[in-house]
Amino acid sequence: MSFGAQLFLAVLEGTVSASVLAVTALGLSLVFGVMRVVNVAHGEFFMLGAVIAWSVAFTVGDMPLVSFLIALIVGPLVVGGIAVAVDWLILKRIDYNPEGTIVATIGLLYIIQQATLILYGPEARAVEPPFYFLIQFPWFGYSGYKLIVVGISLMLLLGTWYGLTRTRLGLYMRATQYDREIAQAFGIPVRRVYAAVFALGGGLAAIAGVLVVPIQQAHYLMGHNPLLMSFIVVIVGGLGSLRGTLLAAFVIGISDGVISVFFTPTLAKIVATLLVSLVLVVRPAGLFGEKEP
Amino acid sequence: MSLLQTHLLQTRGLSRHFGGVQAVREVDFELPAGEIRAVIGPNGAGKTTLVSMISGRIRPSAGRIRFKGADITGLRNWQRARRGIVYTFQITSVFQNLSCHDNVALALQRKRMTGLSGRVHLDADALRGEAEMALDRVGLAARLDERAANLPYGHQRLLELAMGLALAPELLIMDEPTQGLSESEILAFCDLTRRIARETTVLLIEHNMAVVMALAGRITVMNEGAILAEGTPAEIAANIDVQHAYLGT
Amino acid sequence: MTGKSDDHRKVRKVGDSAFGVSRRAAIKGAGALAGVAAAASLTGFTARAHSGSDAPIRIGFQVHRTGIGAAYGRWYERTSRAAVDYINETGGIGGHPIELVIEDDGTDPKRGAEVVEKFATQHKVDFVFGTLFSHVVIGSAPRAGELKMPYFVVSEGHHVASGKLNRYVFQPGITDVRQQVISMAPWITSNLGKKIAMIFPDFAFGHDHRDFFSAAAGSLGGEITTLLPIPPTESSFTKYFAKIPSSTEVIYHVMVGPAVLTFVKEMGEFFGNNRPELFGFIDSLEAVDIASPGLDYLEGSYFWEAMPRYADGLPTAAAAFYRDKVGVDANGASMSDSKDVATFSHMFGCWETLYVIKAAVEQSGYRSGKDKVALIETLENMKWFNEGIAHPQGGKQFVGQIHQSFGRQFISKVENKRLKVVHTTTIEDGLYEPEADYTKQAL
Amino acid sequence: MTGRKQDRPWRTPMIVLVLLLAAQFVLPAYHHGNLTRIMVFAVFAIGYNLAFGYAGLLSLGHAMFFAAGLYGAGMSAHFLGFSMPLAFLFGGLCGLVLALAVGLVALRTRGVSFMIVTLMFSQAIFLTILYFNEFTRGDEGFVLAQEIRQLRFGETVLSLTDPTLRYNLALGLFAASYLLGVALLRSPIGRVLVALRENESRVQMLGYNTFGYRLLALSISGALSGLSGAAYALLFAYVGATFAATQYSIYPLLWVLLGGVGTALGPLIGTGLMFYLVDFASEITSSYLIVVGVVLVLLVIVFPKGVIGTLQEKWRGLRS
Repeated sequence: MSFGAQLFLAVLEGTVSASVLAVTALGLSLVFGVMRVVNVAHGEFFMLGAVIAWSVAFTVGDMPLVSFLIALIVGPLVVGGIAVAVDWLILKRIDYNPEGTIVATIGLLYIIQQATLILYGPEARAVEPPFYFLIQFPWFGYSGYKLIVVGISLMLLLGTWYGLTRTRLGLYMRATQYDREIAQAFGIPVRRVYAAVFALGGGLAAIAGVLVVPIQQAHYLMGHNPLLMSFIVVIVGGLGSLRGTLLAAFVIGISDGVISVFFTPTLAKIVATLLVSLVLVVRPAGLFGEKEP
Repeated sequence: MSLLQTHLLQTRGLSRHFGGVQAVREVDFELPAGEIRAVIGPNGAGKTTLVSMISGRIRPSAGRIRFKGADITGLRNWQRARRGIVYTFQITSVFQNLSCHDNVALALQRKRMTGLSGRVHLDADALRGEAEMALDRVGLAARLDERAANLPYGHQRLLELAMGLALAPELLIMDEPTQGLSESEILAFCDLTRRIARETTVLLIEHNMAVVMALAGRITVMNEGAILAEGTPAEIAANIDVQHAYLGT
Repeated sequence: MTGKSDDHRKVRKVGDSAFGVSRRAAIKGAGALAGVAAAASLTGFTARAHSGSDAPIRIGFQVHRTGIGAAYGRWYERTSRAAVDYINETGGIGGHPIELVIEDDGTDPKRGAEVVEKFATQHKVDFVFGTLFSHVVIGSAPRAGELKMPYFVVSEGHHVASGKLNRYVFQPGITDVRQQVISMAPWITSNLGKKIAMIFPDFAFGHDHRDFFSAAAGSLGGEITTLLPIPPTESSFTKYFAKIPSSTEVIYHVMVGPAVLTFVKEMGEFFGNNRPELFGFIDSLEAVDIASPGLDYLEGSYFWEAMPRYADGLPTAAAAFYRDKVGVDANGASMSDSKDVATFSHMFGCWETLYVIKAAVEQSGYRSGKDKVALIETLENMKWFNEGIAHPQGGKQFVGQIHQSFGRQFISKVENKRLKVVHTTTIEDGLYEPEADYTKQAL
Repeated sequence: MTGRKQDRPWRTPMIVLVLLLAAQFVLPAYHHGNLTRIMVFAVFAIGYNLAFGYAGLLSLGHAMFFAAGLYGAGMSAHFLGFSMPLAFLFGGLCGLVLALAVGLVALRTRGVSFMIVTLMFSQAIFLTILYFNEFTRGDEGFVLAQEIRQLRFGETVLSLTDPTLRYNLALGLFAASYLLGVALLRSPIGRVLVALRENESRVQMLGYNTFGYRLLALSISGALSGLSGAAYALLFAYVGATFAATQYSIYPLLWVLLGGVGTALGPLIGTGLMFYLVDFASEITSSYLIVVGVVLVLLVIVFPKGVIGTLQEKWRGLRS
């Protein structure tokens, strides 16, 4: 296959994974930025979204589009609910202490994974895409659904951005992120904002999971990579900077694809990994981060 | 004997801008050894930026700094501290979770930490003795084993000062030392500073004019990032420009 | 029997039920488990040795209940339980019942070694068996050797046969990668094509495929057009297919792990209708329904199978009996849940290994730990396991020097979303010169 | 480090070590073996604690230092025929050198960026191990032959397969690291590190080259992690890429947080706690990870500063 075509394909692939990654990372970025909490279980929220999508598809039966739409609503709702519960039952009790949260969310990760293993099982299960059509390029065929994923992701990102900049909750969140005490002084219900943010973060991860199931499969260990990648993306983008998160997601996602054209797969991964870390060495605060305190 | 050596500290064309804002512009500043010098000026005049560049906390955008005749512009803050430029912070930043002893010991131990042996082990009792003395100079000897966090604010400032002194500085830079101190504490601080000044050159940024007038041998007035005037307290008090700068009339 | 071992049994029951068919029931019980914790911590310090002439043969079952191997582990556990139940119904081992002691290794080599230790020093079992994933086998094997604990793995890895483990480790119930690969090569090169591209995971299992198949195909006039080792951290594959030259006639693929479905799907999307021939190892689709969404285009591609998933592929009475006992229907799924597809090409190894242990114990007159030497020497002198209820997958030739069994393999074609056997190899097709001789090692 | 605490700084360590020494005579074989492993991994945790607990360097890549020791010892013994003690020290050296190299680059970053950079480097090391699978056998790893795992003193040959020897070697390594931890915390360097964690720029204004001290902390940490890895390879005869994977960077963090950040004894307690948590829970139920998860959550709520950390605080509270 011609070099140009390879590159084109790589960019295509990069864009798809980048857009899913962006949605997942956005969730983590909000939680991280506003609550200053590292949610190690974020990947599990992603996984739950995928598993829920499968369960919905299984119960609804042979109506891919319907079950897809239902999952898009049920997934984030269920996961958001779990997130709120976690916030009230655990995070609040340890007063969002950063170190405590790491242990607590590691515990949460175990609980969610094992529960999924018991109720859902260890197999990887596929889900029918809502609409399936093959785009036949001169050099190769490509799943049309993947492009739709990109579309939906972009809409989600725009929606979130709008929510953050134009709505009251968004204002509250930015205020809380800027300074918790001051926000409280201004009568912002910080506790509820936290719960909302944690739910929103989980919900976004869940939606990403729903989107990805028809491409990958639902598996109870699938949360590991999304967690690492979105964590990386958030920091490289710059703590608390949403556009940074998004930019980083696309830079990393696409460069990963492109680099793979030039090296053998594993070597490509090594190179990509080192490049990412170098970004931070050169710009310790990330691409768009304010100088760290 | 050249002019340079008579000056402990000397800056030439020292400038710093943050983005578009010119915080300090083209400052030529000289400080002879043994003096108590006060730098005053309205808020945003660039006082803190100037001393921060001298102490090495901020890199200048342009200009040179000479200390004891040597150019130190390129040195890091810790290297300057080793050469005797000591900076005590505007907001107290003693180590809250350490005891007064450990706070001062940190300042004292560095010179002794030579060679491997010195780094892994020091005579604890000797160090303790010195720490006690250093604290005694500021009247905190009794608080030796107290956690710094438990000290009242005024005492934390004194601890901060004790740490500075423990470094046996040649130039002691104090940024608003009397801020938040009570009247009695301020008086105590004044004679302490006079005592300190016997062996150390002192550069202080101060808003409390009473303190300035009482302590300073000479005063440097800054405004909009430049030196507006310089002279004895009497001269400065009489200076029209200074009044303009302060009263904006 | 002592009171302690009594309540220990109760304790184990709770654990077992949690993995039985009714998993939902188990989670309800989860609350009660907390209480049992106390009991367990008490028994924690008491060894579980039984004594007396009616003493059961205690077999430690090292299973992947959690971690990446869980899908295999669940079926290994079902198969082993079925085998043990049937062996006990039919008089046990020389009159002694088998007692299965189960420990999860989390598919982790560190925990694996600890579990072997626990079996030997805490549970005081007679043998340990059942490990699948190679890194767990290799991580655990040294401890088994040091503790002089016969260790029967069901891993299909080449590690035992390569001679780099020790005299206490055996793989008598399942064939190893090397023989599988070399017995496939002739059929592939003569029926599918000689220009072959290989896609495999970039770790040891994949490299065994790379090395042994490249060599075998080469000697048959085949040509490897490209090698694509895929890093295990990868979750999307399309970009790699671009590296396959268009001259390629056959794509030889063997992937493992949860991402394999993606891999197979993306391969289909990428090549569309004008795809080269596909030959894959069923490892990619173990525990996966061939009729899963997105796999349609696998239609007409070929897979290696160790034991045909669909009943008509191996219509022997023994195979049918085995299938029924384990609870697998004619399509290779659980009788109770047609979505729950078995790991049919691997799990038979547990059944057969337990029968090999039975045979070895009975022939060597093994009574207790001190007879282990006799047992091992007896086993090393065995030459042949006959096809039948004990060996439903087929007869096997056992090579004592390398502690490895050799058996037949199957090649199946995907037709109407089912696997249809199109070729069966002979044991000879897979034979190779022993690379080592464990029998020379001290015991 | 308050003045009062300096009374008998060596008392607790001595009690702990004597108990560990005595334990081997009373423990049943199984727990004897477990304690051996726990002590080896506790050294890893101590190393992590030096960087994280003392100098405030939150690394997510310590698996690479453990792996450096594991492979350094394993491969030098396997391919170069290094004797066991030599291989062990070489493993430690590998950890040290890697930590130095990584530190020179990664320590330019701070806080979360440092977490990511170490995470990525560690990932790169993991992939590199897979990449050179010809020698490493990648994920599958390789076994160290028993001939290698011997201590020779002239005629007498001691085999590492002997549990007693293994236990006491592990104990020796642990004791050394544990005492090093205590000593370092009380040394002038320790005082600087602790101050560093609290307010780096202030430490600089006292004339300390803080970069040097952070690098020092990371290097010692890496060396100890390496020694722990080397000990694992030689004592338990297995070398594999699993130990370079991300979860083995998370474990030491978890152990230290459980036991108590910045405490000398915390690493051992945390490591042991986690080991037995899994061991017992997995006896009760196959879904033991739920139990583990719940216990972790409860522990955080009951012991916000880790077991030892919280107890120490309570104790101080009682005294003053």
